[in-house]
Amino acid sequence: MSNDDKKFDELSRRGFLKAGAGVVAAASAPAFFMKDAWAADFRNNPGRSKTVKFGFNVPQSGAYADEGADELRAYKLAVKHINGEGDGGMLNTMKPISLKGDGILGKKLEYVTGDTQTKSDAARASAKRMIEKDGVLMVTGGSSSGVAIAVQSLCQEMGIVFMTGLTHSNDTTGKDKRRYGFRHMFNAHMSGSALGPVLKKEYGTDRQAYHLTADYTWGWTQEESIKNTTEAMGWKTTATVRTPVGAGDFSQYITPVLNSGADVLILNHYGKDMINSLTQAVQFGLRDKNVNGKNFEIIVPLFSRLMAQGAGDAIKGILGSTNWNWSLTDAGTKAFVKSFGQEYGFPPSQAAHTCYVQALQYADACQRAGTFYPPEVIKQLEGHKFDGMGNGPTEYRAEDHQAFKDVLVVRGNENPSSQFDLLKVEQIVPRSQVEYDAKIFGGELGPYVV
Amino acid sequence: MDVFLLQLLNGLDKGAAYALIAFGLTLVFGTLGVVNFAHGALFMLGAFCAVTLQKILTISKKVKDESITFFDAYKETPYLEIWWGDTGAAIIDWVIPISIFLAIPIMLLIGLSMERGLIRHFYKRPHAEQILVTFGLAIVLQELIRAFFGANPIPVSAPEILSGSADIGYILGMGADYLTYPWWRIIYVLFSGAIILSVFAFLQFTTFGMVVRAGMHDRETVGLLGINVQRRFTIVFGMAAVVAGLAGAMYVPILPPDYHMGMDFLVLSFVVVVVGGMGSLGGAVAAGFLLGILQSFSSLNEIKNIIPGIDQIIIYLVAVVIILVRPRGLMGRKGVMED
Amino acid sequence: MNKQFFQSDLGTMLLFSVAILTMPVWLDPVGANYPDLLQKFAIFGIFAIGFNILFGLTGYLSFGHAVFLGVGSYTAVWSFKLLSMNVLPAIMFSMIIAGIFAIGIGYLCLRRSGIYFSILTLAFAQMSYNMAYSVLTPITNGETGLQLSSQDPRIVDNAFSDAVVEGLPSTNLFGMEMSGYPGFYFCAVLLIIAFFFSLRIFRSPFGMKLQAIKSNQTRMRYTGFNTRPYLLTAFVISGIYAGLAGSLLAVTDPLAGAERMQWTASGEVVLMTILGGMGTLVGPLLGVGIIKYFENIFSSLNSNRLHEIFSWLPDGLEDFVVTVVSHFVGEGWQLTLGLLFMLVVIFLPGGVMEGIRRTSTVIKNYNAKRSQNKEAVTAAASKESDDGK
Amino acid sequence: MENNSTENNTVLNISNVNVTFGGLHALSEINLQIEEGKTHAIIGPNGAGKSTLLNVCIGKLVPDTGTVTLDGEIMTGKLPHEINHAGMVRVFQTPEIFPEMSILRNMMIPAFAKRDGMFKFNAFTSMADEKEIEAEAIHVLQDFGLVDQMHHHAGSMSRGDKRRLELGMGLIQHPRILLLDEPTAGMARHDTNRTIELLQSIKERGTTKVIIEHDMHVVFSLADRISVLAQGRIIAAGTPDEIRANPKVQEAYLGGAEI
Repeated sequence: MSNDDKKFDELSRRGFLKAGAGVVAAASAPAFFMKDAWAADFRNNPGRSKTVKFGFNVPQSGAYADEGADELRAYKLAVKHINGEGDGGMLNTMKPISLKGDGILGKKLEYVTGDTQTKSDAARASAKRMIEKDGVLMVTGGSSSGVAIAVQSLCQEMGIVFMTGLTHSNDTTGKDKRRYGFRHMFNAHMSGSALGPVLKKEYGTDRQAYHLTADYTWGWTQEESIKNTTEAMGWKTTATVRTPVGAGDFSQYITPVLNSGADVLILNHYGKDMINSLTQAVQFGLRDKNVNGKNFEIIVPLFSRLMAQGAGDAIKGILGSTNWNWSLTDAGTKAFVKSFGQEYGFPPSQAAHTCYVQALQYADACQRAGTFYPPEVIKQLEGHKFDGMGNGPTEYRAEDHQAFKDVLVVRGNENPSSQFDLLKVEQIVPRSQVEYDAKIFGGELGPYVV
Repeated sequence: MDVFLLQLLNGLDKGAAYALIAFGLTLVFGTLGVVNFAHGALFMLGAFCAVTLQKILTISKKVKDESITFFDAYKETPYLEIWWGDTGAAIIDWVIPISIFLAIPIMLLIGLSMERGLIRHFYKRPHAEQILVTFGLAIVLQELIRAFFGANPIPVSAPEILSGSADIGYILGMGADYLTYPWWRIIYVLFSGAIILSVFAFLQFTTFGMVVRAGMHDRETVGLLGINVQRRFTIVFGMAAVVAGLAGAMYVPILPPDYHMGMDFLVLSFVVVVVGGMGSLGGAVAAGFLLGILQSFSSLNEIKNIIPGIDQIIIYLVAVVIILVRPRGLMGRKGVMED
Repeated sequence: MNKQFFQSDLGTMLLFSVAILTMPVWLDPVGANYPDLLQKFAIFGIFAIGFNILFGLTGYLSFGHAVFLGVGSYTAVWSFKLLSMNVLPAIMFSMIIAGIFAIGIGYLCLRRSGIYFSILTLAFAQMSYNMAYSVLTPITNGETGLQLSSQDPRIVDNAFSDAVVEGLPSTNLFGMEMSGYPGFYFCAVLLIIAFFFSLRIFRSPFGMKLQAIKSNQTRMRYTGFNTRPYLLTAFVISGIYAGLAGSLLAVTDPLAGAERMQWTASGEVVLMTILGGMGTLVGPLLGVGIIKYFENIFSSLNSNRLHEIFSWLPDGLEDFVVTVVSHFVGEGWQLTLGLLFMLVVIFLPGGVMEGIRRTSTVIKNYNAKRSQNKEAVTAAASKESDDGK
Repeated sequence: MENNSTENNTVLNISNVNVTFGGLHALSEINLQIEEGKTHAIIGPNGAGKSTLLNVCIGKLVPDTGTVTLDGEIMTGKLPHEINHAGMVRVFQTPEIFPEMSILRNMMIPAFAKRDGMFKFNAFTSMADEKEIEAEAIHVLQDFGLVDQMHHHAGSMSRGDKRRLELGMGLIQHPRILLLDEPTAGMARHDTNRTIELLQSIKERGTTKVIIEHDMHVVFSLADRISVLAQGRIIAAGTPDEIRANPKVQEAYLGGAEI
């Protein structure tokens, strides 16, 4: 079939669709099939439509459903603020800012939602629905690296910008980075760099570490990052043991730790795995042990308030890192916690914060670019520096689309003052300390125009 | 040596959980001839009996944290503690053992109404339809739990005095701190042993049990004898629900429960039942412990270094080998669920 | 004449092809008209039709059929990576490799019947899933899923063209891109072909023998049939169908993830088949439609959308209805699906097809009654009123 | 016992067959020759081992020792479907049919077995084109008086009809030898008579038969030779008249039975 035939086919197909589909689809249809002919046009161009749509692709079922629900709350808040409703939240604190509180480029912002189920296939299907049916300009959300990477590569192929949700793997902005994807969340490498000095201060330089690692890519990258950091400061690694995802009972992996000679246990687990392995490790009396004349310690390099809630008492006193916590006292955090708290009656999680910022940053970039044309928007986001969004001065690095900012080292609160006061910020590690060369993880961003 | 003993204990502990869940499942298979995909949900409901009781016992007086203005943050003190002081605190501390007494009647009620309301009408229907209806029920039950309790795991601890580890090494004279194992896991093994034995005894030594066993062997004939098999089957289903529920409630301190835990255990419990052999209670128990122990030992790094990933597939591998070598699992009877 | 024609192979195929190819039209009002979902309908339709050849005809319930779906996907992506972005070799290799897997797994599993068979297949699938997720990452790329990369060798493509393309190439059929609507039509044509083969098998002596095995396998043996090769053939055919479906998943979206092989994926096709009506020709397709529709459309309804949908109601009532309904859509979609499973199987043993059969009987009776009345009237008026049936 | 005159060919030869179930001797030293065209009845009390003997013949059971040969070919150790194709067909005591399928299809399946062999992948010919097989099946159904209801489900038939159907399913394969396991058990008298007529008509066609039967009326109407089985042993064999006169048989079996 020749190229012309193909276009004809698409043309008739799209024209056909137009008859029945909604206003947005109809308006975007001509743009879609002529994309090659007219470079400045692009998929889901809102054209003269009075509205634009974002796609919020979050886990609504499965293990991360609560996190997904919190992400969705934040997104809805972001939509309100961008449209000038409510108290404006971080729109009052972020700088620089181009958004005027009247939507984006004068168009009212709407949204559609979908369920990723924390499965790559489901997440991609959901994202495709948003792009093909609902005509969204941007997709955002998710709660695991596998999903983030899968959706990011899809969005690259389809020419739609993807602002990741929770994803901590180095690969998202490393080996699998994409031109159309941006990450506000920090990553495993940065967790390692941030934790290093604190661990050195707290636990000294002569330690034997035992790793339990979730047996998939995120687990491996975190294990590697933490191992590199700790070994650089003199710790030895006794063993690294891979555990299957969703093992439930980790006893068979924990007992070998008991008499291994290790005096630190590092749990490279996330979500339910982390809640289970930590609870069980504490049950096995690891924290009461005294090995090599030192107190036995457990470290969870990445954790969140929701996980702390699931782990209950076990999390108390445990060191880890997190992207953001509601108890920070800067103006941006305060503004966000205020809007969120007043709207929903409880504080936002780090997932909510990340997603809120991602939505605002994309909207602002469109406003700055003066167009929704993705290459222009991407160029606005690349290397963009801003402040007032809860993490101090932040930069979306152009080389790998990774956000660079301060990282929080936190500790499970021994004596919480309320049901939400689960994490205590131990130290705010400055950006300079967690920065790394973009080249170390390889990968290629790919083209602007697809 | 210590590693070996510890893995054996781990295996027993896992096996206890597997056996308890599979026990009820195979009871229902054997007597009622029903493939119950909602059995995992019963396990989950049992766990949430404990969660619910904890929520009730810890209804708290809330003192607002005034430093937080945007939403209501509280410092919570349970009323029980306020009213009864240490006694109240102790009651809350012992929530799991107490929840057993709550779980028994509730799970029995759930089991009976499930059998009466739904399962009964599917005795004669094809297995495929039993699968669909019980799977649907399992989804509905877990989504209901999620609507009330959310998706995040909910921590409930064992009583303070039992949350530590027993120094088994010291007791056995191997020296202090050489071999320690959590009290609660030891209790779980003993508890499941007690339940399994009492159900066995019940089936072995009572007339009711005799009829049920006869029913497992040959339903038609027992029905022909003019015995009301129907009513007994209802009770058997109730029993299976209670066993699954207790297995769940007692497992809470080991695994913080969430709405999806039933599904997580579902596949495994089927594998255990089939490896044990359809319609065999003893087989299910034996298979539970066998798989638990094998899983524990295969997780040792020494073994994983030789065969990477063996710990992730050992259960299925053993299942394949056993079913291929022994056509009806370890102790299965001929003709049960073979077509 | 009509009825007979539509029951003939040609008639059925004609009706079926028209129904499938016009899906974009008649699915539009329910909001299911977009390429990805249409593709999924067609692809999972192939998967379910194939599964039904095994389960519906022989009664052997495989709980691990997703393994062939996964194998098909991985093979297709590897074919894209190593050889060519053309979809034909990918599909061919996928079907071959899935067939080989099916021969191996089927040969072992078919030594047992009933639930023992089900658990054997489940065990093989779970082993494959767990290995693919972790240990086999070099082949499967683990949790992230196997993806294309610009460094892929793509021997055949590179041999014929040295044009440097920026970004990743797309899958194509001799130049025609296989995403969007062309992708759907490609899958739809394959679905029609797959359906045709299934129809022939159902209506052939071979199919009848498979049904006889389901009905009474012992009798089949003493009647002189070696049932094992029959079962194995059915197993391999349905495995190849699954491989084809898997390859199409990769064709329309070149990524292959391990979770495609998980037991939940196998369970899904079982549920689809039973829900629609096992052993019927189109039943599984209806099951696919319902489950995929719930997964993709029901899950995307949020309260905003509901307000739009119910905006015709008076305000107070609208809010009430939206509040009630919102528990069953969006994040509650699985609850609704669970309820649907129960209702269908309680009231319609035999699945949705049974419902259709019952409805058509009711309509037929009603029409018969009416035409009887009419006849009585017309017969009174004039004596010759016998037109053909 | 060895007094059989070999004027005819021996079709089925059972020699020295022993079967034990966990120490229990189900069959001991069974020797039996079935001649071509003859109807051979095996009688004996319940538990005498009659069904076990048939199970050995059709390959459901492998005997501890001894062999079964059909036309000189050893059957022991062969699989049931191979034995079927060698020409030995059994009609079961409890009707083994395909209950979910139509009566016509029930009848067509064994015809397919005869034509297609143990395995044939004929997935692309339509059932509608199998006119020959269908005509053959209808022909047999006509003989058995089942043709009127041939589109009904076989499972919905009366027990007597099911057994007749199964008998037809055996005959359509034109077996070398037909093994009948109590073909009239549980039948009403007029059904029994009809079955006897049917069996006699088969006899006229010259099909060799082995019949296990309780009903002496049936046995003496059909059998050319009779073997008496008790506690796993053949205690007597001979023509109907000889058996009737045999005191051992009287004692072991016929004592109170109606003759």
